[in-house]
Amino acid sequence: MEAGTASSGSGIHLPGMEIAKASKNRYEVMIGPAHPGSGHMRIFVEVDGDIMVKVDPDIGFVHRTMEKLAEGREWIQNIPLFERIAILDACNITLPYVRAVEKLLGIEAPERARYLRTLLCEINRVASHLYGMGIFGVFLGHSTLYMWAFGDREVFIDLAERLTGARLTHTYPVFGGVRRDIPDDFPEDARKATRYMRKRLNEYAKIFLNNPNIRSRLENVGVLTKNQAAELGLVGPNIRASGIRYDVRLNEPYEAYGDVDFEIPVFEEGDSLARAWARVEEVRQSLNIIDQVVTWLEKHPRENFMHEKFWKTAPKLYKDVYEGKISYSPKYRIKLMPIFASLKVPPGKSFARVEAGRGEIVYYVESNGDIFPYRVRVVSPSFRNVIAFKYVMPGHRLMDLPAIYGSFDYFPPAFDR
Amino acid sequence: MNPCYYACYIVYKVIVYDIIFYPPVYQFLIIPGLITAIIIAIFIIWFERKAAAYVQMRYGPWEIAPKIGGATQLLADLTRYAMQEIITPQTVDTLQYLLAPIVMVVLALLPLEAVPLTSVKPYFPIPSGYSLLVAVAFTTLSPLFITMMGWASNNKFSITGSVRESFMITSYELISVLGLLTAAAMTRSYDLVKIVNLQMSGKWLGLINPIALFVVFIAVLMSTSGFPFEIPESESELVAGPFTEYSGLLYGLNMGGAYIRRWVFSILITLVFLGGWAPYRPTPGVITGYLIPSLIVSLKAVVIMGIMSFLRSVYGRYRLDQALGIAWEILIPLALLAFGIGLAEAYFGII
Amino acid sequence: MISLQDMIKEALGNNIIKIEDNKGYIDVVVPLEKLKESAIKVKQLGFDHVKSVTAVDYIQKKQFMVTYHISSYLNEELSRHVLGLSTFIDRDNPHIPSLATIWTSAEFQEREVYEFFGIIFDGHPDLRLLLLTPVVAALKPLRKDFVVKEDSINIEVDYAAYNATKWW
Amino acid sequence: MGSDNKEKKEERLNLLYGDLDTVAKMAKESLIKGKIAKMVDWATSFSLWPVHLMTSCCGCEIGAAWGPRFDNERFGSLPWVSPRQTNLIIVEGTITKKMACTLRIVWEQMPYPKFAIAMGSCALDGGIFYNSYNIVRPWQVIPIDIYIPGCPPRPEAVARSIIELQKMLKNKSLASKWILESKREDKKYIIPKEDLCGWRGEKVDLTTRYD
Repeated sequence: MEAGTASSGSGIHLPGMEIAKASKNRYEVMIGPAHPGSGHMRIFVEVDGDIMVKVDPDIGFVHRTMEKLAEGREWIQNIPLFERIAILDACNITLPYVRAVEKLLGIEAPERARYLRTLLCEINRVASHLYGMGIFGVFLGHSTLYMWAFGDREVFIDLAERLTGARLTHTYPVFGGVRRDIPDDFPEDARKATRYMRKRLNEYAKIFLNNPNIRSRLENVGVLTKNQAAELGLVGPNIRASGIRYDVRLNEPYEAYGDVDFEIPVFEEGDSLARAWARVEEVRQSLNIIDQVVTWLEKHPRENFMHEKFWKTAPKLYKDVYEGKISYSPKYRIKLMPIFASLKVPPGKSFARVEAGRGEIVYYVESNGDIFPYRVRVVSPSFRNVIAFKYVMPGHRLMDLPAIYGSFDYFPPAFDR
Repeated sequence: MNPCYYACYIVYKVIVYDIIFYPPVYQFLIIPGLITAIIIAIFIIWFERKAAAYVQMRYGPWEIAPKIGGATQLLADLTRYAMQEIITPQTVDTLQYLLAPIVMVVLALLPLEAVPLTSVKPYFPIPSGYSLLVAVAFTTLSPLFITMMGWASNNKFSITGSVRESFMITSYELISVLGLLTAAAMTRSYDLVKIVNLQMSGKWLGLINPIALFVVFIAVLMSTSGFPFEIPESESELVAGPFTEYSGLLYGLNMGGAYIRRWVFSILITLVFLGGWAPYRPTPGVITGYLIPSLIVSLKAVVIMGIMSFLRSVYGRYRLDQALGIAWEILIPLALLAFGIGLAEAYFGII
Repeated sequence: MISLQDMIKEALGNNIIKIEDNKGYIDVVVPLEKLKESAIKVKQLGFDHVKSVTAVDYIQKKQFMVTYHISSYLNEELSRHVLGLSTFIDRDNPHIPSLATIWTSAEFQEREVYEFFGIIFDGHPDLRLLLLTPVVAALKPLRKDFVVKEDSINIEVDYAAYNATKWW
Repeated sequence: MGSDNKEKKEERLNLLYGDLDTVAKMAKESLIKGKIAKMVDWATSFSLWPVHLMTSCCGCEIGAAWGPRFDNERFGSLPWVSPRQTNLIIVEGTITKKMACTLRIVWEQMPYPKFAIAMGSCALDGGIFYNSYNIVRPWQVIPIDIYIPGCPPRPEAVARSIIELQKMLKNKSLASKWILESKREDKKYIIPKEDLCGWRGEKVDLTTRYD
């Protein structure tokens, strides 16, 4: 909020970031960076009366310089690094990096690993959408939705924790496969969770999306037509709410998405309400995918979840525990194969995209044959959504700002990297 | 007779009759005035947090006093606020900045000086045939000082918040005045005692004319920025609206002020629409004629406040233009309709 | 059904220096002066948005490579492919025509490349710093001659100063 | 002895005439003796309201920590919007050079007695971004009371930090101490404000209230 400096007069001037001085009957409001309606960013809003005239997002308050740090770290060390882009969606965020490196290595994960990755991706997607909905609720003053969404998110975080051992920072997909297999009683828990969540989604619709009060806030607010959405290059549920049928899972199926059965919810309205609905419907589809994947995993016998090239270097204890020759005990620490430490990736350029919770995430990886990457370029979904604020918000009232901001499910750390 | 006993008796009489139960003091400071209002605010804020927590699948305040569900939580918050540093930023208009919250709270309590809480004549604070009119007039004073707070704070969020507050004032005041004066039209009297006495038979005006009750209820929500009309302080774009710069005790006063206003309105609603101290009939005597009826009124008012607080966990907030639209396009016609219904009922002798 | 590569070849003609099928995308290298012209032609094919604007610093060759990864939303056939439109620019005089006027979606990404590499996009509507403070941006952090320390032992931590902040 | 009595008399006289300094001194003395000091510490410890200052990715776990499952509101702690009405900052992870100024300004906007919790290993010493060129250690910006290790710390750890802060408050009577001494003993910050906020180019008011 910075109330102390906010009162110092019109338009502050940042070197290199000058914005036009507000004219006489206009009024400049700085939303952020320490503001309950902004998160980790600042939005310069020029207000004429109650109407926003010019919106300028000022970001970078969470810029942790990941692209640079990645150039000095080994290939495998970069997976936990890139997880911090958006730790609430960790599997989806790191998967394209792993896939890009796998493309350079010329290997492909075994089938079981592909299903396991799909499983965690969908669990993360549900958790991420619930997070976004919770924040959206609190932006509209609806604290109950925030609490419900965060409470139900715990269910899926628990699932992920049982699968990987960590609440948020899973580091689950690694080159050539995944870190470990599911516990034996996992499918039952997963089914219980999806059953519960389906029931809850209806209650969400009842208290939030069909609440007349909320509907009147969201309907016809922040409308994006199909062409506008394509022109701005937005991603994820935001474009699907505008009628564009684009989903990487559908257009370029990766992992197990080619084999499972699911739909892409597409809405035509393009307003904030449609974007909120798109998330809810997507959660429903994700639950279906989780069910299918879990059934597949149950039906198929345990086989390798790591590419043969890496698996053969695994320690004997690790193999024995996995194959059931020794029963598992907490004192055994599951470690990665030592080959990863000095992994050299053949030179080349590769590009991978994945549909993360908030939308498409894109990695461009370039290797010169060293143990470090030469260049890694990450374009996270929030990075591509932020431009929408500049073009969608003007013309709306100041009170619509949270309604639009929340509907894009914008997550500043994901932008800033 | 023992002179000492006599002296004690006189002191007792003076304290009880001339100080505690002297109506202006009793009503302004004790029931339903300052002390009760603070206790009610403490209880209601706690209830609000607990009710929200119940809907939201959690405990709410708990560890401070686990046996009574953390009911002392607000005591801790108030003490903390009272003892915290009061920051006066350099850019504010100091005098107005410091005075506005205090005046706001005092003026918020002022309507209680006008409402009678019993039908026994000696216990009227201001014996007047126009007590309803006076009380309604007093309720319109304190919101002006919220506007002043925002102006004195010299902060963009505060000013925007106070502008919104003044928009809200213009829209809800007409509604609440129209709604409350419907009672006057129905009973052909501005006297609250007469209004309550007419409801003694069980014909509460709120039951006979529910539209008027509904209209006033919404207007009170608007005036005290309760959900879904929490617009001047809407935190997601104006940090805390007019109160952004206030800290320590002054913010405590602000927070309490909103609840005190809600409390005063609840008492007015109780008296006008919910039968006041009915079904109890006050008889002469301090306890039976003053204490018990005022407690009954307070209890009914607490129920109304509880309902208002519960709405927080169900609704989000409306946009400013939507709230104003609701006020001008729906509620004012409704208020006029309620007024008409009231007149018709009075004409046909239903009341 | 002609392949995407042929389509691009046909559209861009002899603007193309090199076209190769990289892992995950088709890379088209065009000369700097033909970049804008090629971009307009590619847009007419139906590539309607930019996925990423990337710059790579080849310090030994004294060159920057700038790549626009573009794809389509509205054309479902094209949306399965990603096209990389690359060009090489001089490292000492990094100027490149901005494509933000052609694809609005490139606007913020070009700003980011500007502050991290110091590459100036001529004709960009709003070329300001985006993520960094001016002090940090002056380092041009993603260039290869800016090196971050990687040895954790040598990281300077002033623990004496740390002790001085203990209060109460 | 005689001079002492005289002083006391003078003090009482001052009370009558209205010497505010003396009155304040006597009020403070009564605070030390009375139970009010304990009351203040008790109240503050159960009313630690963190300000809404999202700084980095640990914010996810903060959301969960005040969510229904872990519910830190049990300890009387309620996330609040404006720094003026709060008394706790939770530094959620990395502080970048751009954010450091904001952190300091928010800290200065909060009324005393106020406390700070640094959450996550990034807030400890950089964590996984230890060699980044864009981060600042939070302890260089504001004085920190409690550190939570972890990347990110689990919500239980956040709850634990609140409990530890409550204990610290009561044992060291931090809140009442502020009222008695009316300033902090050590007000040094490692990085001066002009370094933190200089990049913003606006005229920074360097005369804070505590100098």
